[in-house]
Amino acid sequence: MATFDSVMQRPVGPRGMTVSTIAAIAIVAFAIVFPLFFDPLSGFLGTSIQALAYVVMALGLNVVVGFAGLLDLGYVAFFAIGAYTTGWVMSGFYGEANIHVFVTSTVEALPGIHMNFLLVLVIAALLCAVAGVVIGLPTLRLRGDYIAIVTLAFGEIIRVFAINGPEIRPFGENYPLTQGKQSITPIDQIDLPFLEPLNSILSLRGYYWVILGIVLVCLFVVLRLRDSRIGRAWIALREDEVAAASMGIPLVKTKLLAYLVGGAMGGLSGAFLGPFIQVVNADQFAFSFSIFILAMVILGGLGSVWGAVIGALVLTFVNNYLIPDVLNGVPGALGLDFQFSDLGFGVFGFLLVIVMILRPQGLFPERRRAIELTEGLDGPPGGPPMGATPAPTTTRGEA
Amino acid sequence: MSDQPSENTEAAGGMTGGEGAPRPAADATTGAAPQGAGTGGATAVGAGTTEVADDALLAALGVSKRFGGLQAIAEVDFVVRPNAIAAIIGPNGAGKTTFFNMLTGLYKPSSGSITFRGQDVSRARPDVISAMGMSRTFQNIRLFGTMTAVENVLVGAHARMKGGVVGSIFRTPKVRAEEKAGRDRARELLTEVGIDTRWHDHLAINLSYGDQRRVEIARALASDPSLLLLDEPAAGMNPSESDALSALIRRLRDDRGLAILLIEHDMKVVMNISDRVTVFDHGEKIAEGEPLAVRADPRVVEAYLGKQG
Amino acid sequence: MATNTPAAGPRARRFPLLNDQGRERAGQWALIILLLALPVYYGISDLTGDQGNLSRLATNLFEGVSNGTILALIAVGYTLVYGIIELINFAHGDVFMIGSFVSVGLFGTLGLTLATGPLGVVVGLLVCLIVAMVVTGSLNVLIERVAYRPLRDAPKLAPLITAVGFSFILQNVGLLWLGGSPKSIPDLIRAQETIATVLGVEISRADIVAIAVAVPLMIAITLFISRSRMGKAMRATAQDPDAARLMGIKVDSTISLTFMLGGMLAGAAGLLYALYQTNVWYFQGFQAGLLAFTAAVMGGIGNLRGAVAGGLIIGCIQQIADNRIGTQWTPAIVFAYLILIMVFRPRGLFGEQTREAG
Amino acid sequence: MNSRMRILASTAAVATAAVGLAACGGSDDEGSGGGGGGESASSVTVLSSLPLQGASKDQLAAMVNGIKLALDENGGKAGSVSVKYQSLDDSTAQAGKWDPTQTGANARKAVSDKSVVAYIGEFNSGASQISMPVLNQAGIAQVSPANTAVGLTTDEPGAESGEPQKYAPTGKKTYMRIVPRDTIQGQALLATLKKEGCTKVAVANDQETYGAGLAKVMGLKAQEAGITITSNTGVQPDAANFRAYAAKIKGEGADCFVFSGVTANGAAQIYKDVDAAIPGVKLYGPDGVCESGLTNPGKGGLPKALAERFKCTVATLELKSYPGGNEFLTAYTKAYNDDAPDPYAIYGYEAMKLILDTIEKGGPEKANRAGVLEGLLATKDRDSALGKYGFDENGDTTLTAYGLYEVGDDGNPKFAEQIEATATR
Repeated sequence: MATFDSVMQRPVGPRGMTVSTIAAIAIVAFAIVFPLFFDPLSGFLGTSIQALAYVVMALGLNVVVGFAGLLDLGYVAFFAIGAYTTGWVMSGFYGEANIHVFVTSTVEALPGIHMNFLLVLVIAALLCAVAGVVIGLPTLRLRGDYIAIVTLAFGEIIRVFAINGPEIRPFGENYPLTQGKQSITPIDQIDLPFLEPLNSILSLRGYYWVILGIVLVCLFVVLRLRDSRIGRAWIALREDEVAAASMGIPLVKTKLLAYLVGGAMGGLSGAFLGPFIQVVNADQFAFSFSIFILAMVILGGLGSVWGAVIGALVLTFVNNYLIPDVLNGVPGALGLDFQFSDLGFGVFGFLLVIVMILRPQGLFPERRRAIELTEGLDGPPGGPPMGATPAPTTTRGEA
Repeated sequence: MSDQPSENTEAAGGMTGGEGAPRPAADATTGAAPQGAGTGGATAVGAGTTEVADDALLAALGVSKRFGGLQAIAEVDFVVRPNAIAAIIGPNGAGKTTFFNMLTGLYKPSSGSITFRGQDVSRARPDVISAMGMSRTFQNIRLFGTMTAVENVLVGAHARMKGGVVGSIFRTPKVRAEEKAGRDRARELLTEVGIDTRWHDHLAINLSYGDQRRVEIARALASDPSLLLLDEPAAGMNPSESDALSALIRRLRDDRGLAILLIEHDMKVVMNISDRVTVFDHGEKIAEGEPLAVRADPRVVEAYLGKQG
Repeated sequence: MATNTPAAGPRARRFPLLNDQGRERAGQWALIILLLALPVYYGISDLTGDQGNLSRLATNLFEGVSNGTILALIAVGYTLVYGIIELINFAHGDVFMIGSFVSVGLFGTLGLTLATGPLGVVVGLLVCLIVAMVVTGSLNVLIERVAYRPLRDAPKLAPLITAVGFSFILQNVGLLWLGGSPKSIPDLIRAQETIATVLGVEISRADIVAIAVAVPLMIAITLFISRSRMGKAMRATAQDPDAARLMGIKVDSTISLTFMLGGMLAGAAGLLYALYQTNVWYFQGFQAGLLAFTAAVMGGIGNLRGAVAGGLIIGCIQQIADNRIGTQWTPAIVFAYLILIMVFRPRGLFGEQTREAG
Repeated sequence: MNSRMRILASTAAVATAAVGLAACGGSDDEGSGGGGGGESASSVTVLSSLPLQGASKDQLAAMVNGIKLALDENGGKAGSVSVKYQSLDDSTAQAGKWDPTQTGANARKAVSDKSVVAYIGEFNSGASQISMPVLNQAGIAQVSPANTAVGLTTDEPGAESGEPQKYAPTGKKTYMRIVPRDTIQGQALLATLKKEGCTKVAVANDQETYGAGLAKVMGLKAQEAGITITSNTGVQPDAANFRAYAAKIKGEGADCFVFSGVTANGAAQIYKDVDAAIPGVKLYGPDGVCESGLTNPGKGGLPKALAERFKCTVATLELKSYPGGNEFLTAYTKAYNDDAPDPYAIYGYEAMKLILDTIEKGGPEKANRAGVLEGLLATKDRDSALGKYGFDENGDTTLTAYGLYEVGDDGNPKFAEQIEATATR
């Protein structure tokens, strides 16, 4: 993947382009036909769908943390808002209302607000983009570690609101904000014209292709943005806020843009997970979820798009498959009185520590860092790079 | 030297009353004594008052900065004219860099005002000031480490480019053309400041110290400034490198018609290229004038040169 | 760093008519007004409402103070560490949790039960206190060695991320240790028994114990830092690590010492929490940690007095919110305070400009 | 740059082709898998999905033991059909309780495994809300050994709008429960409160489907029962303490307190704080807290002094008092060397026993999803370890007897007396 990434990036000869094109097509084509190899309800397919949904979140968080260098510990807020969007407008939660927008006849008959999934995606993305900006605003003048705390606090506030939602009824007695720790369920099935035959609770393939489509769109957006003027501004901001501002980069606008893009992707993923998990419940939006996604981004390599993708895939399978199904019995077999799944937390914490200390650039470093590493070996002559002067990355200032 | 290059008219002319305004272009036209200009642009030596010159590119009037109880800058008046090379010198901790940071918007002055191209920029954001045409380098090189030299320069051109989110995602022909033009120009600028083509696509932090300083200059130039602020550009350079730097600075002024303001400890560079030298000590301006005059000023000798030995 | 890193200038634009000092004072007063808003509001509503006196508010505030002393002990740990290496030690709250767990484990080992006599309880708890402090102090030092020291020259986010990582590791330890839900523990000090009523305020034994342990500890740490040689080394390192090194101060050991002190206070807080709440939970560290961090920021992070004052204030806000608005909203209210302070006065009540901001 | 446009174009082409391909392939599969149809087998599987981690794990371990005991007694067979049993976990260690994603995955696993004919679960009503529609569409019989939330089967007061139809998208019933619903438990609790002389009762709930639902039912029926409920408060289960809440209900003059929720949600602390604020207050709870995790101080539960004033209701009676119960107790003691099984062990046992008996009765021809479902729904007047019961048209058990439990000397719940309660609408 790393080579794929760098090929995408660097000017290469025509032959290189062909190779990369073929590789890309092969990967995408494989991803598309992948579910046909499994039972339509197989647990592995279910895990894959979750993994892809997390890929979208990791891509979004990577924009905020990896590109723009704004450590967001409250990313779960976007999952919450995206998922609640589906709870509001894709279920019978507001049973008093009868609004149906572009839905099939079966859903048409149900009470509540029911909108077409594509529309819901757009609404969720917009809501989360706005939320991203709102969460971003107070952090604009803060330094990195303070940003982390403020975003965390925001995430927790959103959770508190989700839990206490039944108390909040701004639009009348029958319209509580959330169902709190009770579930809003069931959420409408995803309802897309060309997937209609698959769009049953008894097959996961429809879900798979929908989330794959979302992944591809997000991937495309992120790659394009990274290599644009906007992406350079984000990275400049991450490297040195003071220098970036002095070079004419408007900090407020650029930071908010990162929050906006990152938030919208979180919202897309949340809006997908609502119908997939079939339930929206305040207990789903705990702080540990933010760390779970952050661990994916960091494992893959902060700022590395392909790293985020692989980090999300790997960690989801570790969490949903490796730990409960493969390693779970290991402590028991060794005569220890616990199950491996009891270590879920610790494994992620340990990953964060180990990756940061031993391989801070992650498993699949950002292309720029990869160059840095290779050049470090046979770097250009002409004096030591920077000498004793600390690298600019360490002198992130407050501006 | 007195030829006005065409770039200058674009960059600075409009704001300073046009070609008609007298320019202190020649080496000797700026000095300690009120003179020549005829527009009231008199500048007094020392901490006296300065009337803001109509033709000044940059003018600071009574600028002070306090950090808590510490008076970092006290009531400084300061003027840079178009197409001039001005230098600020002073012992360590004299407040030179703080002053730079105020000019470029990183600090807001506690009191006083700063005018750039006729507009009050005392409270403007750094990016706004940069977009207006004031660009800078940093004392402790602040290149973007994980970017190549070309990309660093492209960041400098941020405000001159327009590609937005939608355009960037769909890579419209317009955005593509802009990106291509930007890259070409970045390479030109790098070549102009003396970076060999083969280093253009290397990460900035892997370049030699002198090259890094030059990339910083190229990055600053990318925003098409009318005023270039250089913070100790010669620091860490050997004599031949600093000679080349002096030549570069002079060339930028002559060919591009830039005004240049530099902080520098290397007296050779300062004396060599400056039209005008201002001396800071303990946050105050203690002297100002032609290099030779300043050098001879007893207060300066006492405060600065004396200490330097 | 000191001279070249520009301060948060743009904040200045908010009050264009004021000079620096005016803005400074305006910010401080705005924060004080913000903090007084809750008690004053409920005070007035008590006086004019059915209550007719302030004893309910006084009870809230007193319990807030006693509860706040525990938060203050944790907050001091945050502030010391931030002061010296400018890191939000995210794992600190979980070190505190481990302190609770160690104490509770010792109850069993020492045979402390409800049947134990008063002398036995006092001696036993003293042993618990000392052991918990030693364990958490060493744990904190260990964490610094393993997770922060290797990253001292890395970008700032790196140690913060390892701190989050360690927080999770410790939480997992707690999860394996005592399970996933709050565990009730023997109420050794009969925490909620009222021993005196002053001006309508019922003073419980838990309040007395919390104050009796926390206050001497805080006085001790203040004296240590202001008077002792090592304390001076800590302050010097906090001011300027490079200069301190040049002056012959062993910066690494000074940092270790700081972590140890912070950890020990967290351990003491852990025992107090267990006695006060009579339950322990692996997640308590995360919750209390965030509150304590808010307290440290409120007081001005890096400032010892500020952390103590912040702890007491947050304790009061928490009590008032619990009693008047509803426990379920308390976290949101505290975090809203945190965000407001961060936005309008990141330096807190007593904060000096930190190294970076200067 | 051009290369990327090409990638895109080709991607789109491949995507379209593959989707078309898949659409065909997919619908083929559906035909054979979906309905779970008519074919029968000599070997079938029964799954259980229960929260095996967290505060109630002892309770759930006992339940799984009960399930296994029933299967072992039958020698792993139901008549000539061999039955496999697999225990799934719907909880995660991090949450310490059931997890929606895990629950959904368990239900899908049941659907995708063609040999699965019955599903024992869930333990939590909130979890069943997720698995019910999935299993319903696959026509798999679901027997819950513990759900009590009203809305899962009926639209009686206490149910939310759209319940219970929304859990059965096919319109056919596939869900049954062998515990009486909260309408009955709520009235059993109210009857207890009345009998014990409570006048003003404060109710706290843990805000979850089960706890909030039961509290709601109690509120609706209180007046009828002659009880004044001073307040019904949803509390924050993860609060460090509940002293503010306790002070509040003290102000209301409550003399009895009911926590409607499960142990994992801060039950012990709330009882302790209420007791401290109102000395001598009587404490009650439903089956969600009627387990040793709450009552045994050694497991982090209530201190002994408090436990003495605590009583809870469970839909089981003194096991020794009737034949099926006695047999179960003997067998359980023999198998697990535990003569005081958690009250829930018997529900696991009976759920499995019921399924096995039904399969046996239907014979190999009916050892499929449709056959087992049909047989289970037809259960009438069954003599069981729980007593004699059947399912009504909603899938609810006809049992209405509740047992009142107090805390025994060993710290475990101990049967005290039987409460008669009937569901009045």
